[in-house]
Parts: sequence; structure tokens; C-alpha cells
Amino acid sequence: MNRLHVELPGLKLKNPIMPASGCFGFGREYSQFYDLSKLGAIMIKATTVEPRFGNPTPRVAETDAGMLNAIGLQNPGLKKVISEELPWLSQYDVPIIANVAGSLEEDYVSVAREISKAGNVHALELNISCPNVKTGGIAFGTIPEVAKQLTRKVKEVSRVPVYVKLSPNVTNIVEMAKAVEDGGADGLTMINTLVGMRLDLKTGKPILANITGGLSGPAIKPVAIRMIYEVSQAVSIPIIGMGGVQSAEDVIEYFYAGASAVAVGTANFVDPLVCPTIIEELPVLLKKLGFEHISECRGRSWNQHGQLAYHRA
Amino acid sequence: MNRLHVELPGLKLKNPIMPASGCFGFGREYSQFYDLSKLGAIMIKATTVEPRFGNPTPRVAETDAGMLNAIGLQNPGLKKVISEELPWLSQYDVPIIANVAGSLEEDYVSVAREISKAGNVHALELNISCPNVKTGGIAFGTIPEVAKQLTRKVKEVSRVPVYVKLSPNVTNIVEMAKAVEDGGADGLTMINTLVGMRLDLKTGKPILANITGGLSGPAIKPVAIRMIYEVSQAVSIPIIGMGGVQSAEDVIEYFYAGASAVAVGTANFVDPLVCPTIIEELPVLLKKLGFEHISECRGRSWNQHGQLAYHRA
Amino acid sequence: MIQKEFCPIISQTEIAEDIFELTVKACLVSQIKQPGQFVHIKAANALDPLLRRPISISSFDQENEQFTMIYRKEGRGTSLLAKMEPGMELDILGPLGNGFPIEEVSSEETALLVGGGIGVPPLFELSKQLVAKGVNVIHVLGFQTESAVFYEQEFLKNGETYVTTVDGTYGIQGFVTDVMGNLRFECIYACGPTSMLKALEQHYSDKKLFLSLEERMGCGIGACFACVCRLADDPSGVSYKKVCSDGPVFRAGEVLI
Amino acid sequence: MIQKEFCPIISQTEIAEDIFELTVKACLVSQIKQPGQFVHIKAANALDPLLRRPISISSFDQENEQFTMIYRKEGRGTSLLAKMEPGMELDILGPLGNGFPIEEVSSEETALLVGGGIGVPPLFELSKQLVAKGVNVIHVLGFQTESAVFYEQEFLKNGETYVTTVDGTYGIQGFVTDVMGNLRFECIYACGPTSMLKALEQHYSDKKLFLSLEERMGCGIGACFACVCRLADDPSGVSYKKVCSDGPVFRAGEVLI
Ligand SMILES: Cc1cc2nc3c(=O)[nH]c(=O)nc-3n(C[C@H](O)[C@H](O)[C@H](O)COP(=O)(O)OP(=O)(O)OC[C@H]3O[C@@H](n4cnc5c(N)ncnc54)[C@H](O)[C@@H]3O)c2cc1C
Ligand SMILES: Cc1cc2nc3c(=O)[nH]c(=O)nc-3n(C[C@H](O)[C@H](O)[C@H](O)COP(=O)(O)OP(=O)(O)OC[C@H]3O[C@@H](n4cnc5c(N)ncnc54)[C@H](O)[C@@H]3O)c2cc1C
Ligand SMILES: Cc1cc2nc3c(=O)[nH]c(=O)nc-3n(C[C@H](O)[C@H](O)[C@H](O)COP(=O)(O)O)c2cc1C
Ligand SMILES: Cc1cc2nc3c(=O)[nH]c(=O)nc-3n(C[C@H](O)[C@H](O)[C@H](O)COP(=O)(O)O)c2cc1C
Ligand code: FES
Ligand code: FES
Repeated sequence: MNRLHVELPGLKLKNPIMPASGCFGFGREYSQFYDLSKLGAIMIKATTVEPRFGNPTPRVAETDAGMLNAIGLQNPGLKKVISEELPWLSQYDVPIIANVAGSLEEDYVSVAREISKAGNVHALELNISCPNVKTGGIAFGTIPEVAKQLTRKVKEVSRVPVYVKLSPNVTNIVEMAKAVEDGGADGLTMINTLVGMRLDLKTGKPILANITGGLSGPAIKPVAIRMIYEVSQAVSIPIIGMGGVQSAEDVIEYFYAGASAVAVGTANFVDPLVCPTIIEELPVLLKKLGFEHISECRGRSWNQHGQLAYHRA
Repeated sequence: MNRLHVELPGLKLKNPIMPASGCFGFGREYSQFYDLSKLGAIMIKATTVEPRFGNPTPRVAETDAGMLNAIGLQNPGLKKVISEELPWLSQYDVPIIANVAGSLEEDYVSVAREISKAGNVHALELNISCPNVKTGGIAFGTIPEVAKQLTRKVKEVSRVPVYVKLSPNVTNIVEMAKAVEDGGADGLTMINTLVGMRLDLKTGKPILANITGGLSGPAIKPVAIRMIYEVSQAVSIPIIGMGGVQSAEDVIEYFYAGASAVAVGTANFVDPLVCPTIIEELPVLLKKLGFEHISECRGRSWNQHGQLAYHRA
Repeated sequence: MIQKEFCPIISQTEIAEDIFELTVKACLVSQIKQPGQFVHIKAANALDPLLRRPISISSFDQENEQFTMIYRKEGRGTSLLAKMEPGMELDILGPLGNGFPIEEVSSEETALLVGGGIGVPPLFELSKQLVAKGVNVIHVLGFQTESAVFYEQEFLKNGETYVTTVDGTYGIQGFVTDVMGNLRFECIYACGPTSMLKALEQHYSDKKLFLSLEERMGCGIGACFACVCRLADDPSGVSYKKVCSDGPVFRAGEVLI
Repeated sequence: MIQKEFCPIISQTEIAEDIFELTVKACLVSQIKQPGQFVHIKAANALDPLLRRPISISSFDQENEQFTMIYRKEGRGTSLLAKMEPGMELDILGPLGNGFPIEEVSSEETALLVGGGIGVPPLFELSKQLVAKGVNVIHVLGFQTESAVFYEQEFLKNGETYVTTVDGTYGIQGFVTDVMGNLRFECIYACGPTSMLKALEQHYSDKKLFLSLEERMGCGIGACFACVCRLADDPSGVSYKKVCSDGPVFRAGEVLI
């Protein structure tokens, strides 16, 4: 019995588990540990038009049950991603979700247009929520009308479905979600990191060279679950959930909240084998809980049967 | 050498450590463990005009390095707080900061007017940020203009300085802080809890009867530090910082960020002696770090000398 | 007085499937007033898990300054606890709350002690104290299944003991209430799942009946208002009791369960 | 190949103030290629602390499948590590990165090994391998103060060894660079604080010079871009190396430190 097969716009997933963008590079490093074809999908590192070096180091700082990062969207740029990374990834039987970033609307549009042509890119993830870049970005992720416009523009040029990645650093997440749904988004991914900071006890100065960073890991899971619970009831597009996922139990909690698939970020750093481990443990846990298929869990926190037609295989 | 004495509007504090509102009741329980006069101040449980039962149980749920609560402002009401709790507390040589809550503007105004007359109430903490009450509340804590109006109204009737407690569940915390400063706030307290949620693995339903709750504890500390860092540079009123404080090191980190005093919430549940322990350890740590007085730490993350005249004894 | 103490573990044994008996050395034993009180345990020195766990005192020994708990390995905290070994120290806060009033039965009378699953432990100390007082004691202990049964022999030493299992794999098949009809007693002391307590309250409102409640806790000492329950008679709509500091044991009819 | 393995602790000793020598049994030893590689250690099974800690391999023994690390007890992770005892298991990921190229010196030549504080450990395996190869080895080891000095005897067995302390409480007073002026060598291998590495780069750009860098890490395997440094020669402004997977050892002048 296949308990894990899930279909989302543009994505036929063997299972609903995928590494989150920025926590898996372009897959090369983790391919040393396991066959990437085991994954439901791969969300690759943010891609911008030009190569970016990102922020100065230190770029990470540990926090209680979490970490801050301020990588600053370091990436080799659109051309190299298309000419080197995506072709390398095409050896694996796994759909790629390309994380699209930029400072200006044109940047997003250019990256989306080009990267969506790659054969193994099955969906885009519009990163309007990176807390670690100074220019642009913020407005896209916090002003509904701006997010909607950007989504619309990207939808116009993308050959594949577009998921918009929401920032949790807003007063009203439902409003943001509805705006990008209105803009034509095919799905949502949430949440990106919460803006946080740590200071060094000895110097009094920020540990991160960038001063602030994005908080990820188990610490933020309750915020993510709450936001997905709220948003999944207010929109009719599917959500890929993320934030502190470490185990099969966490995945089920995300489905209960209303997610249709789940991404794993920080946990990869703690255990490089975390994704295949979760994929292996999920069917056992589902069976134990009495579910024939993972989609039965979806939305159970707010709906008796937790199942919507569109994402069941 | 007294390294800990701090003065804030309305408050001459032996030390800058106080239990946070809602995490210490009205002090009776913790008085079994130590002399409450050791504390810098006490922030008592939210008081509303009428007695409130609060939300149904379960009201707490554990999370990674944190907890959710949805107490729902249970309290015995203004009359009893004034006739029983405050007189009981007056046996201790410790200033009380009264946490004022309500659903309507009138409620806040009534509580503020009456409770500020009590002799041992040296300041009010305007709770415009409780995530666990359905009516009112939210607008006060998320719309700058509304928060400002409320602050102004409360200032008109209060006999003691008014601190406004900010919610972290907003897009722009600086805007909120500036608005209440404009409204006449004498100080800020921040942060209240982040809205979060947990689901039960077996039932799929929320663990909290109230569905969502407020996330507190070490998990939220990086968010609090970041917000205090931002706000302390943008306003000229002092900040009492809180969120996950557990140790003397944490207190210093809050001062570095820009806080002028620190409140301890959830940690009281883990260790009922946490406040006196911190108070004892602080001077030792300050000495080790080379500070003569804790005020030297203040704002060190953004200002070389970390010291502002108004809060030094 | 409530104490916070680092208590060395004396012994830990798995006495049934996932059921552990844990004995610690603790000065706080001198403060125990009643059977049915509990302690609040920090299962890790670190942040994971953050909160303490409430566990009943199942028996204690003033003279040797030690007490025993029996708990089921469930989630994160109790799983960590189950890994701890003699010699290690546990951060314990207690004794907490108010327990079973043994003064409510006199020596000629019969007390019925009704326990469900992991509600059984606090009844053991109660049973010992009642017997010491000369009370006639009958125990009815309900479990899910054979592998979950524990302490039958220990209770038997104190008096008549009936064990039920839901699936009938051991003892009498059914619920504790299925056995109780045939027994005579003046007073019931009970601890177990809410459904069991409700059934008792419904059928035995004519008897003296004391129930030990469970509720999720924050502080465990009465400060955070996490664990409140409503009074049964509540004209104002705002009256309450705290399970941690007013309870966990209440007279039936006092609070809504 | 990088392995993730639960490694039983064979021994742990405090060899200087807050400096611990920890030896574990590990199959991953068979994968070690060079001295100067490191491992990434999870100091707790729980969430506290969350991230792994990078620690250098200070020596290893292929035959007995064990390797040794030397670390300073600093913050949360290393403090937890310091409490662990033989028999317990450590979750270790490794071996990681690229170490010191011993092929850069030939057997007639002299290599100078310069270590500062907790940068000393990886030089020990390097020293052993160079000596085995017939290279003449000189060690200059800098510490803060007497109580922080470790492994002097061990290094002495391999060759000339100078110890400096900043406060002059042991050995020569001053910095490692104060000693180096009088020595003759063809190649320098160094690990220690950035200030030390910078000084070496400035004064010895004419020599073969290999530096082991430190940077805060996320993944430790090259996936997260936490630990990048810029290339010294970087016309595009975006070229980089990752300390974890391209380093931690770089040829002086290759990257900006
Ligand atoms: C007064 C009292 C006495 C108790 N005595 C015993 C006893 O003697 N033996 C025993 O096995 N159990 C007892 N319990 C239940 C015990 O507290 C829980 O089983 C335990 O807290 C579960 O913790 P965990 O880490 O295993 O589970 P988790 O799922 O990791 O716990 C998560 C959170 O939920 C709380 N929680 C989970 N289940 C319960 C519960 N049933 N009651 C209260 N809080 C809960 C935990 O305390 C923690 O805060 C008692 C509970 C109370 C209130
Ligand atoms: C390649 C490499 C090899 C190393 N080898 C050794 C060694 O052999 N012996 C030794 O004692 N130390 C070594 N270090 C430094 C060691 O990693 C830190 O001392 C350790 O991570 C501190 O962890 P903590 O839990 O004590 O401190 P905490 O302050 O709790 O650490 C918090 C976070 O900061 C990181 N961090 C703190 N200090 C450093 C540092 N100096 N370098 C990198 N990350 C840091 C931690 O890894 C953690 O993520 C090495 C570092 C690197 C990069
Ligand atoms: C080191 C690091 C780098 C990240 N880079 C990106 C990125 O490039 N694009 C993006 O959309 N999200 C990025 N994120 C956010 C993650 O994709 C994810 O949304 C977040 O970390 C929450 O999930 P987690 O708690 O499982 O890590 C990054 C997170 C981390 C920790
Ligand atoms: C159980 C509980 C009850 C609380 N009740 C109140 C309250 O009545 N009024 C208020 O302003 N804040 C209340 N808070 C928020 C705390 O005062 C504090 O802002 C928050 O918990 C963050 O601090 P901490 O992480 O140290 O707990 C409550 C927090 C908890 C955990
Ligand atoms: S647990 Fe805090 S009041 Fe009972
Ligand atoms: S630590 Fe992740 S790339 Fe080096």
C-alpha cells in the first residue's frame, strides 16, 4: 500500500517530504548520504539573476531549539544554476522546486521565466520572504497588494505552477495568503524564518555580521502550525508546510494543521539522513494511527475527514 | 558596590529583575520560596474590571524550548485585586507594576484609574497584546493609531507612569512603539507571547481548548532581542524586556539589546527560585565582564557606551 | 513547605510494560502530609523538555527519607526519566497539593480504593495508611490489558483486591465499575481517567467519594492558572479551584470534572 | 566518504584546565585522508543544544579504529561533552573537510608546525605523519597561560618544541611569532586564532604556508553556505570557498582571512 503518494499543482510526489530551500544547497552534498530519488521533491537554494556572495560571516548563530541564519541568498546565479546544477540534478528521479529570489520585480520575473524552462523544474517557489537581504524583499513579503502584483507578473511568465513562500513576520498572515492566491498563486509554502537576533556575551555585539537573521528550527514550529491552520482554512490552494520539522510525528502535525506536503530545513544540518528517515518512518506511523493514506490527516484539526480531493493521488 | 540599582519612570528598583505578568500570580505562591522584597519589582497578573474565569482547559501545552498558554486573563477582578491582593503585597518592600487588561477602552480606563491609586502600585503595564482573548485586544495591539489613543486615555487617568506591553505579532514593531510613545507612554514592556499552536498526534485536534495560545520561553528570545534592539534605538522611553529569560547571561543580553530592566516569565515554572538566583548571580557576572554597573551594558549592541542618563541611579 | 531538591535515584525498575517504579532519596519526604500528593519533576537539566512533569507519590518512608513513584513512559519527559539510573540526581519540586483525607473513614469502616491505569499509584500509600489506621480496605484496579497490570501483589497484602482489564486478558473483564456493584463500603477514594471518575460520581453520589483529578500544569504551585476547574456550585460563573494547589483530590460534587 | 555514526567513548581526560582529551571508537576512522580534518559532533541526543560542534581530529589509529579529539570546554555543547563518560555514545559526522597536505614537504626538509591554543590539536597527527615520512619537525605552541598548556611532552617526542605563553607563566613569554624568527624551515603548517594566522600570512608569504581556518558552521558538509570565505583573488566579487568542505586548511594567499 502506498500511503505517501501526493499530487499538488505541477508535482506528482512519491512522498510529501522535501528538503527546504537553502538547507540542501543543490543536493550535491546530501547525495553522498543517500539516493536523492528517495525524496518527494527538492527545493533548491534561492536563485537570483546574478551570482551573489551573500552576507559577511558569521552567518549562523545557535539559539534555544533553533538557529539564526543570515546567508544572504548566496548562489551561483541563474546561468550556472541552469547550466550546471539543474542538469546535475536531472540524474535523479525527483521533481525540483526552484526557489526564485531578487530585489526588483524584474529580477523575479527574469529568473522565473528562465528557470521554469528547465525540464526537471516542476514548480517555482517565489521567495518574497527572505529576511536577510536589505533591498527590496521586505515589501514583497509584507504588503499584500505588492505580493499579489509580483505573483501575477511571475505567473505570466512561468511555465510551471508557482508557489509563494510567505513570511511569518506579518500581523496578518491570512491577508497575505489571500492576496497571493488572488494574484494567481498555485500554492503556498510557509513559513520562512522569523526575524531574530543574538548578542555576544563578551562583546555585546550581534553574533551575526548581518546583525539580524532568520530564526528556524523546532523553536518556530508552533508559530508555523498556527499560521498553516489559519491559512489552510482561508484559501483553496495547497500549502507546503515547514518550520522545525524533525520527525514523522512533526509531519503528521503539519498535515493535521492543513499542509499538503512538508519541507525539512534546519534538521538536515543536525542529521543529514533526516529526510529518508522520516520517509521510512511515516508509513509505519500512519498505520499505527489508523490512516490508510497521509492525505487523510490533512486539515484534521479543523475538518473531520481531513481530506480534499485535489491532492489525493 | 551596588551594581544593580536602576531607576525608571515611577520605579526605583533595587535590581532590574522582576517576574513577568501572569507567571507569578499575585506573589503568594512564590512567597513560600523566598522573600519577595528581594525582587526589583513584581508585575502582577492582568487585572480586568470584572472577575474572569478565563478559557477552558487544557490551557498550556509544551513546545520545543517553550510553552503555549491560553489562560484567558483569569483574575479575581479589580475590586478583589485592590482589596485583597495589593494589601497583601504591601507587606513587602517591592514596587508593584499592575498589568491592566480589558476588552473595551472604558475597561482599560476604569482599571487604570482605580488600580493606580493603590499605594504600592508604582506603574501600570497596559496589556494591549494578550493573544488569548477573542474580543477587543487585537486591534489595540496591532493598529498603531488605536494603541496610541488607548495609551492617551489611560495616561489621562493614571496616577502612576504607564508602560505599554507590545505584541510581537506585528509586521512593524517600531511603528507600534513609536505610536504608544506618541500617546504618552512612559515606558515599554516587550515582548508578549507569539501566537502559536500545537496539535495532538492522536486526535489531530489542538491541545489547547482555546485552539491557539501564546508562545513563551527560550524559543522566543531571539525574536524579543531583535525587537528590543530595533525599538530601543527608535524611541526615547525605557524598555522592560522579556521573553525566555532564564539566567544572568540572558539578562545581560537583554541589556545589550537596549532593555533597562528585565522580566522573567516561564522560567519561574521551571525553577521557582529563578529570580533570586539571577539577582544573586548578576553582580558576579557583571564583575567578570568588567562592568561596574548594569546600566553600562545597556544598548551596547548599538552604542559604544551603552548608557543613558535617565535610568542610572 | 514545598522544597526544590536534587534527589539521588536509589532504584528504578520496569514493573510492567512501560511502567516504571522509581525511588529517590529526598529530604522533602518530611513535608509530605497526605497520600495523594504529588511532585513536579524536571526530566532533563537541559531545555528539552522545558516543563516539569507532575507525578504522584506512590509511597514514602519518612525514616529513610525516600519516596517512590510509579509512572508510565509516555512522551518526551517520562521517556527521559525511564533512562535514568541509580546515582543520578533528579530535580524535584514538592510535595505539592492536597491528597486523600484519611480522616474521612474510621477504623470500623470499609474504604474502597478505585484506581484506573496510571491512577493506581497514589492509592498504594493511601492503602498503607488506611490499613495502619485499622480501616478495612478493598481495592479495585482497572487496566487496559494484562501487560499493563502492576502492584496486584502489593495491594493484596493490604486487603481484598480485584483487578479488571478492558480486554479481559487478566482478572475480570470490564471496567472497575463492573466489579463495584457487589461490594460494600462507606467511602470511595479514586484516581484514574476522567471517564472513570465521572462514572463514579454519577453512580455513587450517595457515598463519601474523593476523586483525584489530572490537568495539564504550568507551575504546579498555584501561580499560573493553568490547571483550574470550575466549582460545581458556581452562581457567579467565575469561581474555581486549582488542581495543583487546591487538589488534585477533591470531594465529589465540589468541582466539575 | 562521510559517515554518521554513534561512537562509543573509550576515554575522556582533562589534560589541562578546561581542556579535554576524548577518544572514541569509530568505523569512520577508515575514511580519514589527512591530518587536519575534523568531525561534527552532536553533544546531546536532545534539542539542547541543537547544532553539531566542529572538532578537529587530533590523532587516529586505523588499526584499532579509534580517534582522539582535544577540545576546550567553552559553551553549552562542549560543557555537555565534558560530562560524558566512557561507554556512552556520541553522534559523530565525519571525517569532514580537507586537511594539511603532507606531500608539500619532502623528507630532507624541515616543517614548522605553529599552533595557538585550541588550534594545537590537529597539529599532533600532522606531526606524527611528517615524522613518519622522515621530515624534520619543529613545533611552536602558543598558549594564554601556564594552566592552558597541554601536549608539550607528546610533541617533544616528535621534535624540537617551543612553548610560549602570553603572560610568561610558562615557556617563553610572548606570541608564537616571537620565537619563529630564529628558526629555519621550508614549510609552515598553522592552526590557531585568526590574529595569529594573519600575522603568519603577513610575515611568511615567501614560505610554503598552510593555514587551518575556523568559521561558524551549520551543516559542516558544504550545503548551507554558512562558512564561506572570499578568494583572495576575486575579480568577480562573488567567488568563495567553504571552510567546511573546501577547507578548513587553505594555502596562504588563497582565501581572505
Ligand atoms: C496530579 C497529577 C499526578 C500524576 N501522577 C502520575 C503518576 O503517578 N504516574 C504517571 O504515570 N502519571 C501521572 N500523571 C500524569 C503525568 O503527569 C503525565 O503522564 C506526564 O506529564 C506525561 O509527560 P511526558 O513527558 O511523558 O509526555 P509529553 O507528551 O511529552 O508531555 C507534554 C506536556 O503535557 C503534559 N501532560 C501530558 N500528559 C499529561 C497528563 N496525563 N496529565 C497532566 N499533564 C500531562 C506534560 O506534563 C507536559 O507538560 C499525573 C498527572 C497529574 C496532573
Ligand atoms: C574546523 C574546526 C575545527 C575545530 N577544532 C577544534 C578543536 O579541535 N578543539 C576545540 O576545542 N575547538 C575546536 N573548534 C572550535 C569549536 O568548534 C568551538 O569551540 C565549539 O563549537 C564551541 O561550542 P560550545 O558549545 O562550547 O559553545 P557555544 O557558545 O555554545 O556555541 C554556540 C555556537 O557557536 C559555534 N561556535 C562557537 N565558537 C566557535 C568557534 N570557535 N568556531 C566555530 N564555531 C563556534 C558552535 O559550534 C555553536 O554552533 C573547531 C572549529 C572549527 C570550525
Ligand atoms: C541556512 C538557511 C538558509 C536558508 N535559505 C533559504 C533560501 O535561500 N530561500 C528560502 O526561501 N528559504 C531559505 N531558508 C528558510 C528555509 O527554507 C525554511 O523556510 C526555514 O528554515 C524553516 O524551516 P526549518 O525550521 O525546517 O529550517 C533558509 C534557512 C536556513 C536555516
Ligand atoms: C501562563 C502565562 C500567563 C501569562 N499571563 C499574562 C498576563 O496576564 N498579562 C500579560 O501581559 N502577559 C502575560 N503573559 C506573558 C508574559 O508576561 C511574558 O510577556 C511572556 O511569557 C514572555 O516571557 P517568558 O518567555 O519569560 O515567559 C503570560 C505568560 C504565561 C506563560
Ligand atoms: S499549574 Fe499553575 S496554577 Fe496549577
Ligand atoms: S557549514 Fe554549511 S556550508 Fe559549511
